[in-house]
Amino acid sequence: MNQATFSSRFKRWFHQWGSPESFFVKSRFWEIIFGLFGAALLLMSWTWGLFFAPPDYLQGDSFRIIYIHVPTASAALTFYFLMGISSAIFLIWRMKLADHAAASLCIVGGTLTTISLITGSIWGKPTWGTYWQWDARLTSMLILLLLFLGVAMIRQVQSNSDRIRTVACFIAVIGMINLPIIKYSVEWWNTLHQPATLSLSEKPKMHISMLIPLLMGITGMYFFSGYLVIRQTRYHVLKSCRRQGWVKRLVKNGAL
Amino acid sequence: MFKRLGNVLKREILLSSRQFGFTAQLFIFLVIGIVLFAMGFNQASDAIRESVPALLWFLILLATTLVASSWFRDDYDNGWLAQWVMCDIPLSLLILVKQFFAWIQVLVTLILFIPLSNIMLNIEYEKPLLAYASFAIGTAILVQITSVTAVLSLLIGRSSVLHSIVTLPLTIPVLIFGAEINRAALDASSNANVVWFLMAIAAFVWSIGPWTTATALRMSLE
Amino acid sequence: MFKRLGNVLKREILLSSRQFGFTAQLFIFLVIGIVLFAMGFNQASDAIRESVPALLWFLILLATTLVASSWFRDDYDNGWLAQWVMCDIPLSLLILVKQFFAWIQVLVTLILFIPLSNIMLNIEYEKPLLAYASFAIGTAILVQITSVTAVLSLLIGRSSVLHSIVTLPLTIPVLIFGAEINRAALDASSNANVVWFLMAIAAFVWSIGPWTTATALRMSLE
Amino acid sequence: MHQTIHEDDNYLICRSVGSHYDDRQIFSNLSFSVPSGSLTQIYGANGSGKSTLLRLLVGLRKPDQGEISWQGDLWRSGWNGALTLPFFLDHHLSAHEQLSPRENLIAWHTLHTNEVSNSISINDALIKAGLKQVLDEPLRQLSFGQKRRAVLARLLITTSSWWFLDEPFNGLDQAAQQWLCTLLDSHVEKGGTVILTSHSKIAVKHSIDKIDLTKYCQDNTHV
Amino acid sequence: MHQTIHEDDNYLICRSVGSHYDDRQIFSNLSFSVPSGSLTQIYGANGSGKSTLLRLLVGLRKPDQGEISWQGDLWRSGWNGALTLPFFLDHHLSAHEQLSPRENLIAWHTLHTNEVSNSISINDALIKAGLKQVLDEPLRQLSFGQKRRAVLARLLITTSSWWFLDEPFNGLDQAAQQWLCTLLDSHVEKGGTVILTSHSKIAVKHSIDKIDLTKYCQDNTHV
Ligand code: HEM
Ligand SMILES: Nc1ncnc2c1ncn2[C@@H]1O[C@H](COP(=O)(O)OP(=O)(O)OP(=O)(O)O)[C@@H](O)[C@H]1O
Ligand SMILES: Nc1ncnc2c1ncn2[C@@H]1O[C@H](COP(=O)(O)OP(=O)(O)OP(=O)(O)O)[C@@H](O)[C@H]1O
Ligand SMILES: [Mg+2]
Ligand SMILES: [Mg+2]
Repeated sequence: MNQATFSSRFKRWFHQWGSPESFFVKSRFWEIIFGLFGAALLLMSWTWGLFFAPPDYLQGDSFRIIYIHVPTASAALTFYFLMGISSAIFLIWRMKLADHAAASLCIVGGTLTTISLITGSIWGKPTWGTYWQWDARLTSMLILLLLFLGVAMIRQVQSNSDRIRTVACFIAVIGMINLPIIKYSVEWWNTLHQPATLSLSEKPKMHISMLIPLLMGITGMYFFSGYLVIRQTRYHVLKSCRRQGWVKRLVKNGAL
Repeated sequence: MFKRLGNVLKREILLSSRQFGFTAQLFIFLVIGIVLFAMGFNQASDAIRESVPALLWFLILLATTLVASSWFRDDYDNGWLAQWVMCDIPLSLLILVKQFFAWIQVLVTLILFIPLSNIMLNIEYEKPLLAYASFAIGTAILVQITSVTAVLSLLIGRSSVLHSIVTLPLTIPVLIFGAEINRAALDASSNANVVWFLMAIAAFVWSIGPWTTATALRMSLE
Repeated sequence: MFKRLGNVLKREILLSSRQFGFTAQLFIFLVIGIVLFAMGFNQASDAIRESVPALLWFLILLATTLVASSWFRDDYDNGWLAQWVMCDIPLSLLILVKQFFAWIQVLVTLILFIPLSNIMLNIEYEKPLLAYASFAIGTAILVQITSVTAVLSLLIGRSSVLHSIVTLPLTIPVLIFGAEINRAALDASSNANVVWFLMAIAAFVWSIGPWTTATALRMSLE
Repeated sequence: MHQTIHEDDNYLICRSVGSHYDDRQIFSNLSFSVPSGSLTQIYGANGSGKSTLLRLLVGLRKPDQGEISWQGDLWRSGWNGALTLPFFLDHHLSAHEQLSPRENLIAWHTLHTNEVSNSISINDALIKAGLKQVLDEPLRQLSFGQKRRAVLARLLITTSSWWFLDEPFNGLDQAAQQWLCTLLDSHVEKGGTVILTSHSKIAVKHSIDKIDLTKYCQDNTHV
Repeated sequence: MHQTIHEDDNYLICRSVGSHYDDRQIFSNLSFSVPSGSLTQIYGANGSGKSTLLRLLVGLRKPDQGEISWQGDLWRSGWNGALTLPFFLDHHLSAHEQLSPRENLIAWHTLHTNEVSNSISINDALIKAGLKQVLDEPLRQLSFGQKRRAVLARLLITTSSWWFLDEPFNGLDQAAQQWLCTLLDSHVEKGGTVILTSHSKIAVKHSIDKIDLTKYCQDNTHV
């Protein structure tokens, strides 16, 4: 495929997904897939992790919170990244859909961050003896939450205003500098929090019977949160297009 | 009359909710303050513990200043305060309502914030009630001071040198007493008598504050 | 062109001489903060030494952010910034001038404040130059970050709290590195290499900051 | 407006009133009386002190010389007791930019009466003022003229009989100007009094008394 | 203003321009061309989009539909290159309240030219604008009309030939209105172009082209 056809194909693809109507129609399928797949994986991971995985030889049963903590933490970081990307797309190409996606990612990502913070500090009590420590990883995660909250608050000022959208996206993009800080905080500063055990290049340092449900949990969390994001985005699309012909047509046909 | 004052209060509430949940913002602001403070310390947690009272009171000062500074300014600029002056409710009553609401806002924020800060800074009060009381009284005083100075700064065309000259001597004692009480609440050893002193100041400023603010406001609208 | 930029600077100077607001308010916040903390530390002098760097940076960060939230407000409200956007000098250059002057103002305030804080906290730097350099570089970064967010907060209706919420998380690297350098300046033992890192950040934000602010400003005037 | 001074009960009387800012005398020796139920236009060059005079009349400023009285009572601490509350509107919106026209009107209404705001009458006033489309947009998103209309809608719900309006026609389009004129007319017909400033002719049916402030203006001589 | 579109070099051309805020379309399909050396008055009801149109023309906003061009060039990033810089004045003073008329005028002048401000010409402009008494008072101590005069004085020193004025007659007294009219006349005679909004008739000698925006206004239908 030569350059020109690639770029024109890309453009066509971009436009197709970028138009609210076709997004709304096409995303239905993915919404269901993501939802089912994610829910199934999470369910499996949690039953395995909570009931069948062996207790940790150091931490006993308290380690089981890992099956919520790590998936949510990991998804939270990724979702902030995605929010930054779609915000940038909105700022550059003024594509409304990207903004709707950013808004949805913000809500879901904020929730994930909150859950991982709470589970982390609950886990901290038995392992480190304290709920909260001023540790680089924990603090930078807290800042991630604050960024999510800040963006969400700005969006909440006025839902249909272009200015507000612009500001929210701007801040989301600027806030992306926080991501490498979180990711590498465990390496740059010596912290209480443990450094990455999971990595694609190295051999896992974890027992396989703990590892597999964890991996399932992470994948499941990604898909399930993705489902929530798609759902939320569809809602935003519908709301902002409620006066347009295609929505009215859908309503008339009983598709909604 | 009371119904109308209630309506005045309603407008304040509406505005604060329109300005993006002011309390929530204030709350986050305070949390960020703590995060920043702790970040710099590189885990020298002893030093953090020592400076908790000062930290809290400093943050509270900033928070009340934030609430108060935008208060009169918008309504002064858009001429709403002239309507206040001209209406038949005594101006100082109207101002009292506004100040009261500001205080409530700060208080609500603090009620949410203090438990969290206890966890985050890892502190436990020996006498928690004393600490809470000191926050309530201290913010009450600060609200009065900042509202007088906010109006003063309108009067002098918002060059804030005078503003600051007025603020400094008024706020510093309150903050110092506040921090002292806080230390007493932490230790149980120190002496907490100064809380009576703070209460006396509060009673004093709330009895003359609204009237002073009203007078300054009338002058600024001449 | 340069002459015209000079004239823009002249107007800023004129305005700041007409209303010392910015410098005075910043100074007041800093002084109140220092007094409060110094009072708390009265016994344990070791704790002071440990926490001075963090404390100074914490105060500077908060105070600057709060005060800076109104940087562009007057000129935005009265429409002057629209004239900037429409004139044939690149907007980012004009903004650069304003930012530069803001930085100078912060520096002036600090020059007044640092000796005072040294006295009050009873500290002596082993390498004073390093400490001063770190303040200069750190505030330069702060100025850039706050000016972007100040323009953004104009867009959403001027809440200074919201402003600080979005600004402060971005300033955390400054805080951490600044405090580290400061510690090195106190001890002479610690490693001060991180100052290069801070300088790199400063160079980066000063190269893209004015442009970013200009973009935000153009959007806010739409 | 009658240049001769009446001691009658129904006159708002200014006796050789003067006012200055800092060390600039704006006007002095200004005497006139306004009977209730009349329509008075204050005019004069820019800076002659029209707005200042209005602020004196409603009690936001105190006269530096002379006195203002009503029914033999001196103006003391505002209008309390002397008259019904005056209605005052100047260049400021006296409304908050973050609130919608409706919220602003309710806030204004409930500041002045004990009654609960009847939401129908509030809406009605705003719709009559031509703001049907923007009832719930924050004021800062309205056009200049729409903002003015939003505050002028107060005239429809006020119970005050003394209206003091500083350049009320500013920014209004033709239709709104006519609307305001009929409003003024009907107020005067009902026995109300209107004192307004304006730089141009006002197309009301009722006869207009005029005060030319330029005559009393000190040409900004220094005290 | 010519409703037929000319491809001529000396026309500022709008082709089916539309603009919306958030999800409210203000006007659409607006086409007209303005020849240089003419005087155009935009009028229409409050909220019909006059101020918005002016902001589009000077480049502070970008049109959401259609295009604005000059000499065949599309409007791209403001006016740079395409025209001389436009002169724009709206309801805002674009002057600082703490500075005096003189300081404000100098600041404005030096923002637009490389020349040193000639203090005589600055003073002269302000005196012609009738501000002799208040040359050095901070703007916030001036009356409403005096403030407007202080910014209108820029018209006397600007080198721009395209003037975009949003309700420039607001707050001016009779004398100042006449003064402004003669200013506009003389500018057009010298080949300059004036596009202004106003709700009332303008007493200039030159013939006035008119654009009635109400026709293009969508009555605020939603997108
Ligand atoms: C409030 C407290 C905590 C926060 C904010 C937090 C945050 C995080 C974050 C952001 C990650 C990175 C996920 C990723 O890189 O994809 C993570 C991973 C992890 N956390 Fe925590 N954590 C907290 C407490 C704890 C505690 C107490 C433990 C147990 C001792 C723990 C164990 C782990 C483990 C094992 C991982 C996986 C590391 C990896 O394989 O990359 N965390 N946490
Ligand atoms: N920032 C904004 N956000 C949303 N809507 C706006 C904004 N500014 C203006 N509008 C809307 O756009 C429309 C046109 O406004 P504009 O100021 O252009 O009107 P105008 O013709 O100048 O009116 P006027 O005669 O009152 O000056 C109005 O209905 C207004 O409500
Ligand atoms: N706050 C103030 N401080 C000092 N002088 C003032 C102040 N306000 C107004 N002035 C001066 O008082 C004079 C009268 O002002 P005023 O606003 O009453 O004029 P006006 O007749 O309403 O003019 P306009 O037609 O422009 O509205 C002006 O010369 C002005 O410079
Ligand atoms: Mg006036
Ligand atoms: Mg307009």
